[in-house]
Amino acid sequence: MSEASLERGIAALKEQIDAPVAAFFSSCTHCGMCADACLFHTETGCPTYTPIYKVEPMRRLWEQEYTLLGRAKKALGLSKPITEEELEKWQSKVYNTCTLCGRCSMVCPVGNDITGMIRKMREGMSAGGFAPEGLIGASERAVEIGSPMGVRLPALKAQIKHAEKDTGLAIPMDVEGAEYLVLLSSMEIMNYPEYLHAITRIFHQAGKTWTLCSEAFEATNSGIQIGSSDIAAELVGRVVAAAEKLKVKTVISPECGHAYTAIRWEGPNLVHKEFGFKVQHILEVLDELRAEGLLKTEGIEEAKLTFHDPCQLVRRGGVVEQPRNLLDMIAPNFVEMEDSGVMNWCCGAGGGVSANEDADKVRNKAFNRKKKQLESLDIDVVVTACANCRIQLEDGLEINEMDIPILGLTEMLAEHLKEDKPVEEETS
Amino acid sequence: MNSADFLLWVRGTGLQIATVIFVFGVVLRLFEILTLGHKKNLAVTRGSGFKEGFRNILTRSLPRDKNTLRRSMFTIVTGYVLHIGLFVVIFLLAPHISLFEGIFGFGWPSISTPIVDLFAVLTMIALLAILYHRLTNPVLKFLSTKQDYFVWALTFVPLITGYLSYHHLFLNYNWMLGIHILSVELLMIFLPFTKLSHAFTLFIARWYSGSMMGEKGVKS
Amino acid sequence: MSHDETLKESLTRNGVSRRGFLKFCATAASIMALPPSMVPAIAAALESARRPSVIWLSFQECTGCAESLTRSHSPTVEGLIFDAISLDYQHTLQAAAGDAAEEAREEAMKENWGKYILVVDGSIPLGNPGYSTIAGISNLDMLKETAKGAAAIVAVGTCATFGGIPKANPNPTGAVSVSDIIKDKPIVNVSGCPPIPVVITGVLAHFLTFGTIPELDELGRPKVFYGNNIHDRCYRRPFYERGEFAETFDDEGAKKGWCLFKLGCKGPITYNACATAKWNEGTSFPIESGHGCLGCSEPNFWDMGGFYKALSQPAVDVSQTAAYALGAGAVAGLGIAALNRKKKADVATDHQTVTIHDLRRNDPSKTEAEDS
Amino acid sequence: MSNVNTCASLDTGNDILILHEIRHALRKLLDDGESTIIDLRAIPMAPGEEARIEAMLGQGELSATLNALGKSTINETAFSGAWLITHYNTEDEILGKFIEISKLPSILASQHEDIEVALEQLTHQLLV
Repeated sequence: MSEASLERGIAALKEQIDAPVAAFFSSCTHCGMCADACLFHTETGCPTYTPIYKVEPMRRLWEQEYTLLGRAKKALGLSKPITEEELEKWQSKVYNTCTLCGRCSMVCPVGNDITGMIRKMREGMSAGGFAPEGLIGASERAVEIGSPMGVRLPALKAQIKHAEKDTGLAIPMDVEGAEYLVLLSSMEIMNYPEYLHAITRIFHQAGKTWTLCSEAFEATNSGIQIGSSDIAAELVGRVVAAAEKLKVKTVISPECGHAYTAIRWEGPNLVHKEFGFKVQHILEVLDELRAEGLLKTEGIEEAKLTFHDPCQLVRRGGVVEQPRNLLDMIAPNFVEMEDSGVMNWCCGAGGGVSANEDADKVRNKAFNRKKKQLESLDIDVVVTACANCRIQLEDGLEINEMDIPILGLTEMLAEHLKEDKPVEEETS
Repeated sequence: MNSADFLLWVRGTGLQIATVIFVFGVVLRLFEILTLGHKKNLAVTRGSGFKEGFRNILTRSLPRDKNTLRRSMFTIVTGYVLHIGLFVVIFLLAPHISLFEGIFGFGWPSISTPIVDLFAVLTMIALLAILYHRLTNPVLKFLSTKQDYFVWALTFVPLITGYLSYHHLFLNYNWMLGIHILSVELLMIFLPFTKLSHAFTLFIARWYSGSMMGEKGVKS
Repeated sequence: MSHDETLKESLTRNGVSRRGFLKFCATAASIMALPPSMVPAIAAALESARRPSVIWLSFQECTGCAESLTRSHSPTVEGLIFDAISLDYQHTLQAAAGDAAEEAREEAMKENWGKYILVVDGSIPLGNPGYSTIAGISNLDMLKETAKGAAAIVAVGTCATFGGIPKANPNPTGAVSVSDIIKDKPIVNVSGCPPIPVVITGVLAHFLTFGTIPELDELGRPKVFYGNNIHDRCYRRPFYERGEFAETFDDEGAKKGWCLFKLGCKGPITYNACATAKWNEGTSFPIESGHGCLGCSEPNFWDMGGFYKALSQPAVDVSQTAAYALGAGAVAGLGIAALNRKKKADVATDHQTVTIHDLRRNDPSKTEAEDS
Repeated sequence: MSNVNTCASLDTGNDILILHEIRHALRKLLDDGESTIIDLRAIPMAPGEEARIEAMLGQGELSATLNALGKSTINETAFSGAWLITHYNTEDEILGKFIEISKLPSILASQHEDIEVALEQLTHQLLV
């Protein structure tokens, strides 16, 4: 059996360093703008949380290993080697105070994808044994049980039974040839079963075939959060195998940010092949149904509401217009929060921060940013499309004694679904 | 060595040395960076990464959203003044154009010297403001290394010596001009191997991040 | 003419009236670039001035400097000043030749030991003493010997002051300037190729009037004449400021009298009185004639990269050097690229798949804790 | 614009400065009786500029010619109190050009030393 070591960590970092990383490090002028864009810095005022500083050991490694002058300096013994103590110290910077939200990458004037580098930094940290205990545990459960929260198939089946009873509709499982393979996040199974109800009804109304898969129902990917491509590939591989086995056209990522990144963008690169199926976020699917006239709603949401953009959807995923199109159908009192869209502030819990107990305190502090954004709006409801954001919003608002309900967009749409009986009878 | 010998040296041998190191350094650094490679993206893309990369090269020079502008006002304003000022001073002053003409064989129109002079002053004010910011802002103070101050000086000295020589202040013009040229040569020598390399690697950095984001359909 | 006679006496003897003397003083003040308000002081000083003995040595030179001075029609004020000195040795001008000439020099030296002015034009070859000799004496020896008894030395022309054209790259004779050899005498450098005649006489007039050498700049040149930059005093300067340049000698810009910077004018680094004293009896100076300044009063003016190359252009061919550097950079770049790619390939080959079982390091303290 | 005309646009701006200086000197002459001499050779001039200054100064009521070490011309300008003095050598080449601001240029007055010589000569002549 092997084990993590500094050497493995350094080797992993060496593997990760590529032309973009070299260009990024060569271009950074220490202007400090990334700090102004990072909520862990703005809410704590702590300079050590400056995004580019979080990858400083990787910068030194790049210089020592991949530049002529750096190699010369290393050969002459003039450079400072990376040590275990250093990487231990860096754990809190790389994991606790970064949600991989990507705001720093948006504002960097020289165009450095700092978030992307922190993701790479985590490869070295995880291979070197410097990942936080919380994420190691989540990864173990994800690989061994199939869910980072330890949710097993029977638990899902129980929820399915509830949903079938509530909706009066059958929930397909392991159906070959369905158009959509629906994935769920453990949080949705445990905390927000409304999502399952909602998509059951929506797909029924749209007349689309879909299925769950008993071998791969979990969408989230702890490998992405801990930053281990090998573990992430193992988890994505299960989804790919399921999709191929069931011959679905499209795999739907649930209301979750990093799951979308994991399957949609990193997935093919993790398993080193192009997918034979499409990957879409549920909001993309719903927006397509809307455009095709297959998603019909009735009534409006009277409440004044706003939408919290999950970072992995907007900045790291390119899903910006879809939720707005959907909200337009039912929410005339929709207001944008300040910095909405690609520059929206993170809830403070993404990128594995919510699974990492060490980060609890700083996570709550970072939530201040969201609190200020919401306070300035005077709204009744917050809508979002990521279960992880949703939990953080609920927790944060509770701690700050703010009584604002949080809703998932899919479930809110389902509440306004126009059950078009005659059409349904004609088709059936 | 008198001022004429010095001036001749910096315009001759000194310039040769600086050019060799500068060109060698830039080419070496480009190879060093680009040959590290970048894995092909296997995910189905939303847009052309190639095109978005080039778009990002241009649009990253424009101000971001207004809140980012507000939050990083000092850095952004001084950054603009510094870079626009450097552009004007380096590329629009008649003697400088004539230098480029001597090297590349073609030139372009210059603008009036007092205007360039004004830009030089603004650029120096911006650099002093940047230094002050670096010394007082907690983040910058924390981040800054010796090299950050060194490259600040490398940038400031050619400006101040150029200004002083143009106005015939402080030292005899020939000495000042010689020192000005020497300071630019030092800048050239260190540029490829310090953070100043962002002058050319920035295009690569912006292209990569722009194309990676563009493939995801994110307007970077 | 006796050495004891004062200048005033000499002028009176020549029938010059007081008005004439005042006119002389006014012009002399102008020559010395002193303000007109100094005229009474100059007059007072000149009334009692004694005629100094001058020994003029010519080494590696073209006689252009002497030409410059003597081409002035006599009796100009320059001429008058020459009348007021006793030029005891100048082998181009004097009637005596050979041994007689050398005797005249030795006699003048002996008679005026410690008081005479030594004027030198031409550079001194150190490569081989045989390159330039006078009466079999090498320039170096003659200079050293004659300098010993001089009150002051006036180096006339860029050859004597800075080595000039003989010193130009590759300096085949090993030419050096007077000040490279003589270190223990006051030396006034009157540079220029040739120097402006009134500047030569101005320095002599200064010595004549005040008995001292004028204030000098860092290159040993009288500040009154070399204190101003050609570029600063150039009437074409406004065109420089506006960025209006002649690009060729016959374009519209040239016809309109625009700045000659791009045509190689060395005005910005040249210090001389051309813009005010002018040449050919005050007619004009080179820039006024449509040609850039060559910078002839500056050291190394011959090696500044070319008379028609703009000052800001490199004095050497940089493009060629840059091309070589580009090649070298590419070779080195490919070298480091090969090393980098091998390193990356090696770590990829040695990559051990990370599983959930190796996310923890073997921490001795933890193992102990587990054991216990 | 013809090429010839454009040359007239060459300008150091020194012509106007000199007029200001003359104005200042005239004021000083009136107030303190102090005279001033400006050496035109010490001022850089564009081609044609010196002629322009002379044209601007104009011709006054008095002009005199001095013959000593060559000719000198002393002309009062149109501005009374400002004199233009030009010294020539025997070849009629200009040696120097000055503007003197005074009631009477000092060189015009008969000089003490010359009067002494004159007295001596006349005395000698009468004795003979």
